[in-house]
Amino acid sequence: MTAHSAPMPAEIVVPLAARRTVLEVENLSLSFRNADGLLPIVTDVSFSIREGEAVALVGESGCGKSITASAIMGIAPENAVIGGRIVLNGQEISALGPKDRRKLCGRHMGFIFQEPMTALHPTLSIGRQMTDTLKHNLGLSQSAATQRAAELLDRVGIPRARDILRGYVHELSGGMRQRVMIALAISCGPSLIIADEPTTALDVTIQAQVLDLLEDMRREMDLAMLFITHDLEVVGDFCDRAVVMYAGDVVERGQSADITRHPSHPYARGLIDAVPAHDDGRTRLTPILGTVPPVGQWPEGCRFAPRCGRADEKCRTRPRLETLSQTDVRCWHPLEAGA
Amino acid sequence: MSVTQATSPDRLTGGDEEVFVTTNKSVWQRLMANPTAVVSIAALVVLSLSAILAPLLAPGNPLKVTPADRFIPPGLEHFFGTDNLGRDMFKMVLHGGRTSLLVGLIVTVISMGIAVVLGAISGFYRQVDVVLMRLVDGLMAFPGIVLATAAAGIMGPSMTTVITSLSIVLIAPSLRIVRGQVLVVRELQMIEAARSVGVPTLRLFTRYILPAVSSPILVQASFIFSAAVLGEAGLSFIGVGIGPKELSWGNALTEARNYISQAPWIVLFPGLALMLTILALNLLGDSLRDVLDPRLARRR
Amino acid sequence: MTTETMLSVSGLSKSFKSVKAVRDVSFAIPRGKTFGLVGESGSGKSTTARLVLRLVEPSAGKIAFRGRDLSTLSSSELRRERRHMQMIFQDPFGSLNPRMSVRDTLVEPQFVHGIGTAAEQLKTAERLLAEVSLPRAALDRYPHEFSGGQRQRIAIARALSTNPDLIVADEPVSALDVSVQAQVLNLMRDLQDRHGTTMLFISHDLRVVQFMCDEIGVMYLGEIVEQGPRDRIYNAPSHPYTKALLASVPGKGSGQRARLSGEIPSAHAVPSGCAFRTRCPHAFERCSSEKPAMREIGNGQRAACHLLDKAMAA
Amino acid sequence: MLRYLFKRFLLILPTIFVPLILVFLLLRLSPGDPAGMMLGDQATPEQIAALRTQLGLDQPIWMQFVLWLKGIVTLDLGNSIFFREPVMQIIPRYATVTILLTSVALVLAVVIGVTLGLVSAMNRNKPIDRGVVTTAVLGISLPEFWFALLLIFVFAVTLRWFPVAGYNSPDAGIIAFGATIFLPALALGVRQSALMTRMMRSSMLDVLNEPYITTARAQGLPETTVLGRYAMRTAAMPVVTVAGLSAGYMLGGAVAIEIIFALPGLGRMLVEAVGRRDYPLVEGGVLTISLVLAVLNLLIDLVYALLDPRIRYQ
Repeated sequence: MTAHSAPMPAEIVVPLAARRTVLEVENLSLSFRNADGLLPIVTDVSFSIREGEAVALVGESGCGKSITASAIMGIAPENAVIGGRIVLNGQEISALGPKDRRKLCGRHMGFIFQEPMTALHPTLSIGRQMTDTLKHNLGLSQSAATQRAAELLDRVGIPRARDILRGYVHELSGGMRQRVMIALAISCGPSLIIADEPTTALDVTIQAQVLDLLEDMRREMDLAMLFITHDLEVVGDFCDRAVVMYAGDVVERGQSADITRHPSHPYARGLIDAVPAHDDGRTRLTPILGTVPPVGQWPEGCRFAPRCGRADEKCRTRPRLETLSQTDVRCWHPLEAGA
Repeated sequence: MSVTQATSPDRLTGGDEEVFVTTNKSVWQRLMANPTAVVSIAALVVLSLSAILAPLLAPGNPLKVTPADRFIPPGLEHFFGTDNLGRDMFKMVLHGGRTSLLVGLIVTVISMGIAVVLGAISGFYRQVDVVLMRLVDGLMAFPGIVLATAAAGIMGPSMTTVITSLSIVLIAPSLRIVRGQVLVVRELQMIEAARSVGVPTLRLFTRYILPAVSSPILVQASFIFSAAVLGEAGLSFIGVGIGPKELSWGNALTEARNYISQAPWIVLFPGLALMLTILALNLLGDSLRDVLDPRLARRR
Repeated sequence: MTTETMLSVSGLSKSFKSVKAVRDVSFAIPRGKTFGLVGESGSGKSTTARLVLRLVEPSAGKIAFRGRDLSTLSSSELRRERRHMQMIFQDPFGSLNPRMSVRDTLVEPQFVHGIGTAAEQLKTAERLLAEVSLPRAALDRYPHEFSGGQRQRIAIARALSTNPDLIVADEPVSALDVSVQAQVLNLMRDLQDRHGTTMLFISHDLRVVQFMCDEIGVMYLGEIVEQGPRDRIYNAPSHPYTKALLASVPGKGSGQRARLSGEIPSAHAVPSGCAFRTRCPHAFERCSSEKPAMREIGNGQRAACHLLDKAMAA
Repeated sequence: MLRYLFKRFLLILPTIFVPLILVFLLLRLSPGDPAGMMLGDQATPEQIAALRTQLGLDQPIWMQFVLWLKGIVTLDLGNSIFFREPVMQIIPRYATVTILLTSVALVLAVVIGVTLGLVSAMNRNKPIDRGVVTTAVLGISLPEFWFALLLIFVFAVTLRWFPVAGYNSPDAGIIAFGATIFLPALALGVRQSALMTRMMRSSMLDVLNEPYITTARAQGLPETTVLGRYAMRTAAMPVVTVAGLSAGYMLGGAVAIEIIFALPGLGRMLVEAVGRRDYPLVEGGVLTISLVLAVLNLLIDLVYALLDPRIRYQ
């Protein structure tokens, strides 16, 4: 059992389709401006997340998933040029200036990073970091903020909350650090949580605990969650829908059950086949050939074509993201469902 | 986000992967593409040449006294003017540079050389390291000039005294850098990998560690050089340097300061030469660091 | 079929000051087989790998390799013995010397052990490059010109260059992207089949260990708590920690995810008795007072847990 | 915390003793008889012998070392040969001036360095940043004794804002004191302020890349809080370290500055004592500078421990 044991509210089942949309991302693109001009990092990403829903952004390193998240938060590097629309709770936030964007952070969106050790301040106490946020975003007094911070730590399953508030990040274990990070992210009651590989740095038993906690929080607070990961198996367990990215593109989008069980895009299929299966060992794995092309060296047309067994002449032109039977796929030669 | 530094990718195909090749320019080529580096190297070449060729460019004894020519302002006859004894400042600056640069060079070679040997030993033997580092701490915190002043007083001012005391003083920062780098490199997985292969210790040092620490050593050398030039000038200025019979930029300023209101040029030119040399060396060190350590360079 | 034992380790221990990193680890690997050590961070699996090769000096224990006790060899004897045992590291960026071309990297081990003439060494290097599916043109390239997966291939080629009897692989694929992991794992298995190399394989990833290994040891806080043939460990785990570890692997639906409470204690303060008792859902008094002994379960499977006594008594 | 400070104190002992031992060795091991050198050519053999006894030079070297050590520990360094009064009475007169000069210079350097460094880092790659970076490079290349002469020429000779040389103690009033200390302190502080500017700038740029700064922004904290509290707290630490080295360097630079501005400080006294071969006074001067630095470094360690809980934790 997790240490967390807050009483769960009576589950009111609202069908997902009927829920309010929290985040809408439309045709998001992002390039870095450098000496040679613009370097495209992300092109044409669209998805939406409803209340209480977890959407996964899946891909290997360098596919643009993390930078997409920072564009949504409004914390992308200064030399980033961002296009497309980002709508949060009905407000088009991509049209706002940096100051107004910053005001949404914490209050409406919370962020959870991969490495809590470096994502929390090394020389400010845990309590100070939490109360700074609470005081600024919610206008609480110091004592009210401390009280609330202790409650939050308690809620994410941290024992001796008052002591921990006086402590520093280096005094905590990896799992505890990530719990603090989660407490910080939910502290001001956001409607959206963006979690960037929140369990990758953790050991497998701790990973399970943290995933449980995130799921509890999501259900309790009806949070919309954007879950960034490279691990398709976690997606299947944890997320309602999934967006698979490759070389800055969305290549497949749909229900996570469909994508993890019978994907239509050859890349998504490849990702699943590349992981050793749970059953019999001594078979060969089916790797994806080659490596992810580095940013700036994307091929023309379908960016996956050079590594794809199904590629032909047609793949020299860029495919569109089109709705197939179950999922949306960007491929000229999608796999049959169930193949 | 990994943005590779690939400049011109050419593809080698083979096996099931393609090899992306980045044409990597040599350090020298990259240095030559860096305007700061080019300017500083050019300045150093000019300064060295004018020091080496001083007897040709400005023939005659620079210390020759001509009382009739006192305090002539800079002009065509005397480019940098003359001083209180009627000596030609242009000649003094050119010839003074010989001493300053020579002392700087010798001190750099000695202190860096000793630092590399001691740094290597220190990086490998903990007991030696503990003792050496305490010595370095003592030397680092203490002002080198004071030590050199005491040394000069006891050994008598001379070129040897200056070189000895500056070398001792500058070993400390050099050693700290070299040793720090050796400790970093020693922990790299490539060293463990080499040990696991069975590479003997001496080869480990010459083939793995030394090449890896050579870049910071080179960067440090240019800063040590500039510190040595500055140190020599400072010691000579207060009269505990190379002694009155020799000529250096620092020496030239010693007397000049008494005549600053009458003839500011005799203060200006030796100091300017000194500053240019130090500036060029510092800029060279900066640009070397930029070129050799891309991680730091990105910040600039 | 007689199986010759290539490596046999008994009572291997290592303390760094007050930290007991590895405690009383014993296992044996038959020639041509792969033994996997799996565990979370702080379990001592990587230290064990280094102890086996004496890259870290053991505090106690014996390492029998090719019939000799490595722990008694002098440093020069040990250096010569390294020809027969090689290592592959986790970080393909860090384990290659950036100033050495691929040619130098592959020739180096042969050179330091005086294997063959210069021409033969080069020939071996070329052959190895082909075996790890890199083009011949790669010989004159430097490590920074390759991707992570390619570098790991170079590291594998280097490990094979002295034709060793034993390869110790420490998390060889955990720094790689999933799609590249599969390439490297396939390659390692193919090469092992071809050369008949014995392998000690270290990983935190149960899926990878299952794929690669014949026999598996599960480590927790510096000790092996359970070991046995792969299928037994995966299909019939008997130690509560092994069970929890297997259940924690994602991809089975969140309902079945294991809920192991607490975190791994610090190696400074190993709990008394059974080290796992602080997190064990079944712990009882005896677990804190008495250290459970390793006991045979059958089919080559062994575990250290007091529950097994109970089960047998019942 | 106390343990940490005690440890730092032990580490600071070499700072005191290494320079002293060097001077001791230089004095005793350099060729020639110090007593003869001190008294000059006209001295009679009897006078020299008397001085040798007084200085303990007739003892074996190890005995001299013991006596010398005893003198240092009891702060009794004997009498100055020139002034014919105890060294420990002479030193404080001069040390006050040097400590005041260095303190003012250090404050100037820190204020200028931190301000410019921050402005520069905040406006990275903008004209103001380039301007600061260029100025800083010029600044670290500026020999302070030459800069002092330029300052005198511009502000004292030409503009007549300040006296050319001389010293008023703070007892004479803050304005009178300030007028004589400002130019020397500025000359002494200029290189160090340039160094601190560079240090502050690069440290700030490093910290701004740290994930915890992104976290602070992602929490919605305003940029002033992010920079002023979250970034400054860590960015200031390297500057604190540098302040210690800077102070040491300035105590050395003070020698030339005191000579140029005719300040009755320790540096000038030292050079004069060296010239007069007044060895007890030389040793006294070196000891004083060592002690001042030791105290300063302890203070810096204290500040460091207050800034960084990781140190207190050890």
